[in-house]
Amino acid sequence: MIALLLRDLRLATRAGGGFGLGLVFFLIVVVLVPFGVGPETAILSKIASGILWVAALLAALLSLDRIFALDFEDGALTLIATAPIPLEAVGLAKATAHWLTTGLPLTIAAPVLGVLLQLPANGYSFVALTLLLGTPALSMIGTFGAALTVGIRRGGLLLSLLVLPLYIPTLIFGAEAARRGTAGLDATTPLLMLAGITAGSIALLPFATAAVLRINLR
Amino acid sequence: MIALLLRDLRLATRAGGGFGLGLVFFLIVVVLVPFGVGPETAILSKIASGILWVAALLAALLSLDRIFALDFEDGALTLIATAPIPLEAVGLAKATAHWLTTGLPLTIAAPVLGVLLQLPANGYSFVALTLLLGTPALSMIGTFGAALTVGIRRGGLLLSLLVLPLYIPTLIFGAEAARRGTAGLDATTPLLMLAGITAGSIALLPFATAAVLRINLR
Amino acid sequence: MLKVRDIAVERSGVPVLSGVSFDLAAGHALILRGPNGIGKTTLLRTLAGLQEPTNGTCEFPVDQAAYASHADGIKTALTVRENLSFWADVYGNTVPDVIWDWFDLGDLRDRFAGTLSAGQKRRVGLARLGVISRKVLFLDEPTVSLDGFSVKLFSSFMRDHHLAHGGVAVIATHIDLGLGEAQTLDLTPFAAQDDGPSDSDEAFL
Amino acid sequence: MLKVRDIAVERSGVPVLSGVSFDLAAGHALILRGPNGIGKTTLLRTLAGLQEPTNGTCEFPVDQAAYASHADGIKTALTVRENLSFWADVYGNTVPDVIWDWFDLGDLRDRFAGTLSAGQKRRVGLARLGVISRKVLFLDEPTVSLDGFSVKLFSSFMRDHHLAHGGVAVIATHIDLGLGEAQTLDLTPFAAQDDGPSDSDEAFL
Amino acid sequence: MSLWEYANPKKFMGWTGPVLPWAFGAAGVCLAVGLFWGFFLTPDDYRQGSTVKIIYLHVPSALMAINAWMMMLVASLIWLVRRHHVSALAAKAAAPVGITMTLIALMTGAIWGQPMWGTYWAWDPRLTSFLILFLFYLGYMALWAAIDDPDTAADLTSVLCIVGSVFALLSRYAVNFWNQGLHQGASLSLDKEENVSDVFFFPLLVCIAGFVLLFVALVLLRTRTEIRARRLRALQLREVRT
Ligand code: HEM
Ligand SMILES: Nc1ncnc2c1ncn2[C@@H]1O[C@H](COP(=O)(O)OP(=O)(O)OP(=O)(O)O)[C@@H](O)[C@H]1O
Ligand SMILES: Nc1ncnc2c1ncn2[C@@H]1O[C@H](COP(=O)(O)OP(=O)(O)OP(=O)(O)O)[C@@H](O)[C@H]1O
Ligand SMILES: [Mg+2]
Ligand SMILES: [Mg+2]
Repeated sequence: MIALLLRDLRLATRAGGGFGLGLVFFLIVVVLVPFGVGPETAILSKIASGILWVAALLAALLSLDRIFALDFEDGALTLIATAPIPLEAVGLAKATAHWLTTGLPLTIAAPVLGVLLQLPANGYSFVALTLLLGTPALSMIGTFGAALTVGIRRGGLLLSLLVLPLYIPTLIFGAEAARRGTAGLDATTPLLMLAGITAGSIALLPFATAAVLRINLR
Repeated sequence: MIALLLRDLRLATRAGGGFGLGLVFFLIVVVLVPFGVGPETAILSKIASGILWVAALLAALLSLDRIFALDFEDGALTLIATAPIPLEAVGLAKATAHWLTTGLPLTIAAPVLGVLLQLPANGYSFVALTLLLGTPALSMIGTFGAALTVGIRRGGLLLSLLVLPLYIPTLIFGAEAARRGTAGLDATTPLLMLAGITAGSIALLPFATAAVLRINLR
Repeated sequence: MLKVRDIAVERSGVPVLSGVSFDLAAGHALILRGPNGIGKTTLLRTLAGLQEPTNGTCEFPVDQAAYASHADGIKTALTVRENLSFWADVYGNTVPDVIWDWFDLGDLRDRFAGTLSAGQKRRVGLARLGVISRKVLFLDEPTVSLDGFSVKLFSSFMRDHHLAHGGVAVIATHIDLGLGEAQTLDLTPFAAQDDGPSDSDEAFL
Repeated sequence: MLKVRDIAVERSGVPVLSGVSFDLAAGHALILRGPNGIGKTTLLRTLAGLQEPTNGTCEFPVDQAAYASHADGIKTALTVRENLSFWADVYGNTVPDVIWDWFDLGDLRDRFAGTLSAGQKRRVGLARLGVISRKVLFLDEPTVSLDGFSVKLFSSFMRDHHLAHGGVAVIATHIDLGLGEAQTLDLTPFAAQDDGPSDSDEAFL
Repeated sequence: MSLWEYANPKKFMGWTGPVLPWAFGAAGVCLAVGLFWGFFLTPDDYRQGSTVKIIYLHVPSALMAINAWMMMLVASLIWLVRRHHVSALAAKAAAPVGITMTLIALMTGAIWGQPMWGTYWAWDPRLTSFLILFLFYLGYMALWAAIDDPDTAADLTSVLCIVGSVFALLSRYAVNFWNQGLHQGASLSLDKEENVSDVFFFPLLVCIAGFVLLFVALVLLRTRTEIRARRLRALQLREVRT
């Protein structure tokens, strides 16, 4: 499992590997929104934390199809499936690699990009905290979705369609906690829920992922 | 060229072909934003037209990597390049197919989804008009970007990175026209600029696309 | 070491082969032959455990088995060495130094796999078999794109390093591998009956 | 019909072959041979116009040429017939009915190409050559994955329908195609000198 | 003979054939009676005027939208555990019916919302969770459509349905937490205190019965169609091989 994780990280950092591109996409969405919405500070600062969450979610989403599709296309996934690693561990390793290359960088970048969106001063820590708690769930759910669509060539958009409703609870609690925190309100409940979703996903979804992979490789 | 266009349209409507998925992604971005930003009508209706434009742009963007990558991977692109169709026509055919399967459906769907974002009543026609004028440019620019990144395996995110800055003028004029129209102001100038960008892209970018394809297939 | 009894396989719900049986003692290889589309790939996938047989049984030490498909599963962005060490890690081995000689990869060791020619890539794919050192191998057209010299490299690897150490192998191929002593099984007579619907379609007929 | 003079080719800036010359009269085929990685694919890509030669010239009626690569370019989501008609349209032809017999594709006509076996897919890839009916063919390992019978189908297509009508072909392959009368060119002696830097690197030396 | 026997495709075709017209007939009668009663024989509401009558479409379709998903969940579980083909096909057949119900509920709600709340749409929790349900249906159907092999599709969609149900529940809770709504609370309950007045209540019950019957009839019909399609596929595959 460690071997797989290390390989995926190494591949991600190689040319064309996609490391940092999620981050760049995040940046670009955040940059685009003011162009679309207009530059008024009052509006921007109200929607800042929400837009950051939505952008992070989209960036995570876009890198999902790399999780399995590349290995599927060049036949590596079949070989990995017949190798002595349980498929559950494969799912977990893939999700971890995805989080390390996407979720973590996003979390670190979000407060910085908050400046562009006029995020109020006490929002920074909350945005970072909620993303730190929430992005692992995004990676794990996304890995499940990627496993679901792995047989389908360029299932990228189908993948988005399947995964987005699954992302909604995470988004709601994450964004709500960030918003409440930014506004100086109590954010304990949504934070707890967010942590709960992450823990639950990591505990259960590897099994669903493995089941679905097994079916798809049949 | 017609043969290629028809084939692409047929492929798009086949299982896993991705027709309608751009649309679905558009729908989902529009749905997500309120979850992130919060449900208040006052804020939503202010940002509605801008968010619709950003969402349409992202949906168009996401389907770009299908334009050439599939044909590249299974070798069809090399064969097409050595076939008796000028590569300029290939670029144009691909862009047209992309617009018909993505831009046009988005334009039709945008007013409907405006309801979800509490778009003010007189905004509907402007959002639709600007998208109708602007999406062909998005498809053509995107085709150029797809041609640029065609050699790179899963260049999806790199593609986004390259294309997004190219999209910004279209977005600015499109969203500005839509916003002015919605607010009841005069929108002639941005509309003219938008039409100009579209016309210019269609006139010039097929040549750039062909040049870049030729280099990438080398 | 490998005992296959009356096995039947299907692909996407279409029965492909039925009634295939064979035994393979340690140190022996079986060459699968048959025209395109007869079901060699499907049979190998079934033996490798990627799909269930619709009938019959196969017995072999599962934790000693490995599969190599048409596609090599080589990561183009990794070097040849990195590709092989990954597989070594997964199977809990290390990359033996002799492997570079066995498959004539010495010069290519630090090249990115993406810059190899078709046959060089294939050699890397085969070197994986030497790295994981499993006893039961299922190989699908291992010598595609190889030149005559490389085919010989592969056969001597099979003979001297795999079979000689008590391994077994089931190999689908269209060419002559020069593994003189290997048994050959032509799958043509085992093509499934045309009217035998698959388990899951049966219910609808 | 095809005249190649002293051509030199490189791959990603590394010189691969140099000094290759040959002539091919109408109705003749040339078989390219040589070990893996010698540069057969690179040479064919150059002839097909996908990359520029670094030296030398080749002359042939460009509008009569076609290239078939390692990969088939078959769309898995289209049926066999749709795949072939697409290529017919592109080249301004129609799909001749005889094609189904030539490549034994009659039964597979309406199957989705994604559900074919490796060899069946390859046959579809080769049928494309019959559909586009070009006189100058550059073929890269056309018989990979084909069984003996299909190889024969291919050779008789080449002999009786392509070469017999005045076509020429340059074919890279590792196996014997049974095109008895074809010339053979072994590329081994043309391997480029190691110390010859490429045109564009030269400027920095 | 166990109950499962009825789920054999041939048996299923056998007994559903005769049942189907009755199911449609009963649905038709209930709907005709319920809607006529509701639309023409009940008084206008003192606050909402005649717009209140949308309730006869809105509430039954909303109920069925949720129940259809429940049915799909059960059918998916049965497929995964017992591998009964009819069960998988019934789940597949129910999805388009369910999504239509969802759409009817959303659209009638939207039409109702205009006079009541002055807007077609508000991010009310009830409305929002229906929108999410709609997305789940859409994804489920898209996955079915994207996969050629029917058994693989059945397996994958079943897993999606189960995982999706968990997340749908979570969303329901999340949405409630996120926004306090404008929407009516549950007004149909055994606890009489909360109920709408009887004049509206009884025709509503008849309409609900009509929608339930209509749902059953449509799902049976569509399952039969799916079984025939599968049969056709099986025959074609056999053809291909000969
Ligand atoms: C798009 C908008 C709407 C959606 C998606 C929607 C959804 C629902 C749902 C799911 C139910 C079933 C509740 C249950 O029994 O569990 C329901 C019931 C009901 N809705 Fe709506 N609704 C919408 C708009 C409206 C509007 C605008 C009104 C009028 C003010 C309204 C009034 C009612 C009433 C009176 C019930 C019956 C309450 C009950 O029996 O629980 N709805 N709606
Ligand atoms: N993905 C698929 N879906 C449906 N049918 C398939 C699929 N792949 C192969 N088949 C069919 O199953 C049968 C067996 O195919 P298989 O790939 O096992 O043949 P093979 O013996 O390996 O042939 P080859 O020598 O060409 O590789 C063929 O008739 C083929 O058309
Ligand atoms: N994409 C690439 N980038 C860099 N070098 C490459 C690339 N592809 C091939 N090469 C190198 O160029 C040389 C010639 O490769 P080429 O593919 O032409 O060989 P080939 O004769 O076709 O071999 P094979 O029989 O294995 O297909 C080889 O040394 C190979 O390693
Ligand atoms: Mg095969
Ligand atoms: Mg080659």
